[in-house]
Amino acid sequence: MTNPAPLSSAFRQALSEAWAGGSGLLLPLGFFAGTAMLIPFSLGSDAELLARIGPGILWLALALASMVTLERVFQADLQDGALDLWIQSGDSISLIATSKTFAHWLVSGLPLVILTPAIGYMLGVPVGQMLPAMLGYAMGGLTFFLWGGVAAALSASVARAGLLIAVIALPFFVPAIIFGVRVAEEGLNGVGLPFLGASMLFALGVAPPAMGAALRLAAE
Amino acid sequence: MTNPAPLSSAFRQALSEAWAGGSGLLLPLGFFAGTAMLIPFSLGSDAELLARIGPGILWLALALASMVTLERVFQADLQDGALDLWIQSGDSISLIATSKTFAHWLVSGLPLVILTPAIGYMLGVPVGQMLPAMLGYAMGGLTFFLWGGVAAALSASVARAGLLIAVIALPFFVPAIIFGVRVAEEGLNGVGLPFLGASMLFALGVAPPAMGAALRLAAE
Amino acid sequence: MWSFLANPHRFMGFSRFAIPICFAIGALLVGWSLYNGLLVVPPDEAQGGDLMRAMFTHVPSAWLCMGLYAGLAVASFVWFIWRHELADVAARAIAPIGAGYTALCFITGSIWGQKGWGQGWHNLILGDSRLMSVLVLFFLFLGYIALRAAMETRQKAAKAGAILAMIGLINVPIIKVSVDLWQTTTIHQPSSVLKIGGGSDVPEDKKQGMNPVYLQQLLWGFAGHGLLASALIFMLMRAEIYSQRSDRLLAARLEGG
Amino acid sequence: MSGEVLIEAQAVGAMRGERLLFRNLDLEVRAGETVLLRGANGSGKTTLLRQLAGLSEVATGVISRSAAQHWLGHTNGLKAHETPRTHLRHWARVWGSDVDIDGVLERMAMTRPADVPCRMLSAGQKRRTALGRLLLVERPLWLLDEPFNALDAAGRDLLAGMIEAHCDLSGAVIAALHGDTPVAASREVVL
Amino acid sequence: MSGEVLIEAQAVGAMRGERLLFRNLDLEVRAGETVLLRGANGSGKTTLLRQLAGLSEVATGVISRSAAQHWLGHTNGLKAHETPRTHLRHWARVWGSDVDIDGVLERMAMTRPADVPCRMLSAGQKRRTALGRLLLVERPLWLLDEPFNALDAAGRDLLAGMIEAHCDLSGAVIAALHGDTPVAASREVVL
Ligand code: HEM
Ligand SMILES: Nc1ncnc2c1ncn2[C@@H]1O[C@H](COP(=O)(O)OP(=O)(O)OP(=O)(O)O)[C@@H](O)[C@H]1O
Ligand SMILES: Nc1ncnc2c1ncn2[C@@H]1O[C@H](COP(=O)(O)OP(=O)(O)OP(=O)(O)O)[C@@H](O)[C@H]1O
Ligand SMILES: [Mg+2]
Ligand SMILES: [Mg+2]
Repeated sequence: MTNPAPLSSAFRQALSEAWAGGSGLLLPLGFFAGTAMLIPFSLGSDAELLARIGPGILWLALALASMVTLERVFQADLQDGALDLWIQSGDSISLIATSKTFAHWLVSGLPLVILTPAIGYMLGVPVGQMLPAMLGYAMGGLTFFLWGGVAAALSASVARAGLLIAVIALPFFVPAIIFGVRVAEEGLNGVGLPFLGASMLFALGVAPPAMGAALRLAAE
Repeated sequence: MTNPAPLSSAFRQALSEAWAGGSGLLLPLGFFAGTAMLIPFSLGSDAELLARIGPGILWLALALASMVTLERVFQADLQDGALDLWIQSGDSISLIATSKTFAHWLVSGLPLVILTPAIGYMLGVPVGQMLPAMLGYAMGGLTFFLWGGVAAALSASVARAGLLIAVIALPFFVPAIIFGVRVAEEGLNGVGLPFLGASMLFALGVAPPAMGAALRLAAE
Repeated sequence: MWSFLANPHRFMGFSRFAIPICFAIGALLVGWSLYNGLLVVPPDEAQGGDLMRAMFTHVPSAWLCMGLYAGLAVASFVWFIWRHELADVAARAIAPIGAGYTALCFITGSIWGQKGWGQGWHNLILGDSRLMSVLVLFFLFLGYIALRAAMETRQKAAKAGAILAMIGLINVPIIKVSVDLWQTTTIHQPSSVLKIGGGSDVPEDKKQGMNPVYLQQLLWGFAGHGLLASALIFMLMRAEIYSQRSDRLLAARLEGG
Repeated sequence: MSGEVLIEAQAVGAMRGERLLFRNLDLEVRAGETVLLRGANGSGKTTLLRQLAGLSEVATGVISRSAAQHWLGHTNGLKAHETPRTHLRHWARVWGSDVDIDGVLERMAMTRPADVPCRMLSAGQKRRTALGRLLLVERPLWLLDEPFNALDAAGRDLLAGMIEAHCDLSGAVIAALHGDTPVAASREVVL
Repeated sequence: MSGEVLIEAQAVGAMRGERLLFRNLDLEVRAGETVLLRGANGSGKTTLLRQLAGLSEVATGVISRSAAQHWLGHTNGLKAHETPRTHLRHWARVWGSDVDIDGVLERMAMTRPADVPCRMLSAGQKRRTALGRLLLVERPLWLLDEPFNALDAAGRDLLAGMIEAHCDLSGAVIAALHGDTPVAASREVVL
């Protein structure tokens, strides 16, 4: 599919959709901030402990955000008939789905990266770890959203798919989480980064066709 | 509203709805177990550490489950027109909404209580803390679902409500989490339990009318 | 053979005889290996004394659950490409059995661990790479079953399940790599049956092959469990085919009336 | 024939956004009447019906309801996982009716797909299921928004019959409609 | 007049669940034709249309498409947050058309609510917006599922005119319809 117009406008539509889903960026920001706020409450305020595990917990929050966001994306397309139009328009549905996923990652996943310095400071994470952590959240988040997109597409025709998506996607999240945590710990020149990049590229390669096939199935 | 038939059948409908979302209890069980599985990956495998904070993290999983589940409950009612029928039928919409929320808590929240012994054992939580923890998860979970219900009702008319719900509900979750964690730590005869009970009762008192009002608003 | 079995009628004919045979031989072999494993062979104190006898269920089930997931993916692939209905029936049947053996591997391993790793071993489970990868495998099975259960029609369940199983299989190696990287130190046995695996950090003494007395029973047990599993799978497949037929009959009657 | 008043609207008006849809609208419906709401797309029929049903508030004026109502909007109110049978049984329970569900299904010619999840039903079958709710309990006033949509010829006759029968039994119907209709209107209100 | 073949279905059949909807259905549509699909509720019109559009697979038989298609189903394909203008602009961009959006909105008589979010539009206005897509790019074959639903009198005439004009320009239309229709059908297929 050479023509980029469909991709760009699918991207734009998804972006405005994510925006219309509330007050734009504020929502994800608030969500991650809220989760970070909950951490001390649920774990007690042992500073050294927080600094150690806070980032790890944010990984769980990120994984969660990816699933909460994507649940409705494809289901809505199916219910309001937009999916039919996409399939009918003859463009590669995989690419369309990917660019939508990408848009939702931008709105709902990336904010964590923006927040990382603040949250990290709050949790007392060493400054040296901030940059790697941000990079990790960025790449790991994209991976989450891709796999979460596959899970969401697979269960697009299921009535209330929230938990189903989670159960399907969780095993796929494991590598990203492990490598991501490592990147945050051992910095940019450890083995974590290349591995994280590899698993992200892998997701970029495998998830789109899977999403495409799943969506065609859902439209049946 | 004296006649219990509407409540019971709203309850039953919601129950079958939650059930139809997938293979019944298998999903929530799998979800909580899966989140527990991710914990060591994101926090490292320091046994003593896991034993200490594992239960705290499950609170996050519980909060998440309540949000993921409730996002679509009322939104679906609005879109497919069932909400109109409920309002029209003249029964107290607050009570209807409450019994729906209760049903979804039964299916998606309570399983954590069932799983607590197994997960706790894996994480090496002292056996003495199991019973208090279970009680905490049960009461705290109900509180989560009630506040989550309010948030879901408020955002029923918003397109993509997942994160919005999180932002609205998280502040209300905090007290439940604080006291819940304390209950798990200091057992049944600490101060945690009465406080947790109090916040649950507060939710039971305030959430229903709030849900009712929000839903009438959404139907406009 | 598979091309031969691809036809449901032939499969029904074949399985009618295969099931009892597989069952009988499998039960015999498992019983034999258990009898030897539990009563005859001397306990290996280094391996946790009598508890190590769990090995004779543990190792075969461990191998099986991996093999079964591969089988699930292959069946899905066959259905996805050639639309052999029977392949889907097989995939549907393999999933629960595979999940069961994954659980069995975990349970027996835990029993074994009781002594092998001393008290508080359960703390170690979440710290051991091999164990966690088994756990992840279990969730792959779980997701597959849940997804199929949620789909309304057989066709959709088959297609969705196939997609999930295939991408799941290509993810298994990555998951394994990640989990191994996550915990390079495993208190778990290296793959000592065949002298490969275990990683370079495994001390030499652990690397030498397993005592043939055990190895023999292990292999018997493995063969036996393999046969048992296939018998169970065939039974589930038969049940599925029957239910499909009855559905068609019912539908036909509805068309009439 | 002029039965007692079932619903009465006085000087009702509706705003949408900044826009005034209608105002000073008086409507009085008595038992036995069939009132049709006419008007171009977007003229406010649905809005008025929702106000009469008490689903949305009036901008001006008052509405006094003196009889129970059945509501059927553009949406059918079906849940994706419900089958027609479970749907009707559910609302029969809610409304405390002990009517024979199978009878209703048969009357709506829905016995065949009675156990197919609504998600898979055809548009007309969904509509028929929703219309079946009208037969669960006896309520004097029916508020119907384009009830003939998606119905085939048989379905239209069926519904027309239901409406006439209902009005003969001193019920009343207020329906928003486009185009020509198989029901004899005792009055038409044009928005 | 018999233009070239735009779509051809041979021995097509459809299964739903375990039940057979139709089989051995042959259909050949040439440029200039207006084919109406008739049949009771649940007889399989939507299913056939979706098969012709390539949205769902055929159980048996083959379909050979030799022309671009416009699809309009029971659902309008509008997003809750889109306005008619943004919706049409979006699809114009996707389909690489540089048609004047305002012109299309005017033709569909949607200039007034052109900037109201679709969630708030009336049923007929939603339908009109969806029909506006047909005017964005020129595609020989139109597949329409009950296109006249929710349209008022003016809207019906408008759509009928669009269909006739399209067929005169050697296009073709396959539409599923109930009841009597304002379009002259060159052929009717009963399911
Ligand atoms: C929950 C606990 C356990 C799990 C999930 C588990 C998992 C596994 C897996 C997946 C294999 C197959 C490895 C391969 O084929 O290379 C295996 C083999 C084996 N396990 Fe475990 N294991 C557990 C506990 C234990 C314990 C406690 C011991 C002994 C102290 C043990 C001893 C062995 C041995 C000797 C093998 C055969 C090694 C080989 O493959 O040659 N396992 N286990
Ligand atoms: N927020 C808003 N801003 C501007 N106009 C609005 C807004 N909300 C609704 N409207 C207008 O209010 C009207 C709603 O009318 P309504 O749905 O009652 O029409 P209707 O008579 O039912 O039409 P149809 O015959 O198509 O069903 C529409 O014209 C819509 O554009
Ligand atoms: N899983 C299923 N099991 C049984 N029947 C099914 C299943 N899925 C769909 N159906 C039936 O298939 C048919 C679908 O028909 P379709 O939607 O094409 O009807 P239609 O001709 O468009 O009807 P309408 O005029 O109401 O739109 C319906 O009768 C429906 O009950
Ligand atoms: Mg209307
Ligand atoms: Mg149809």
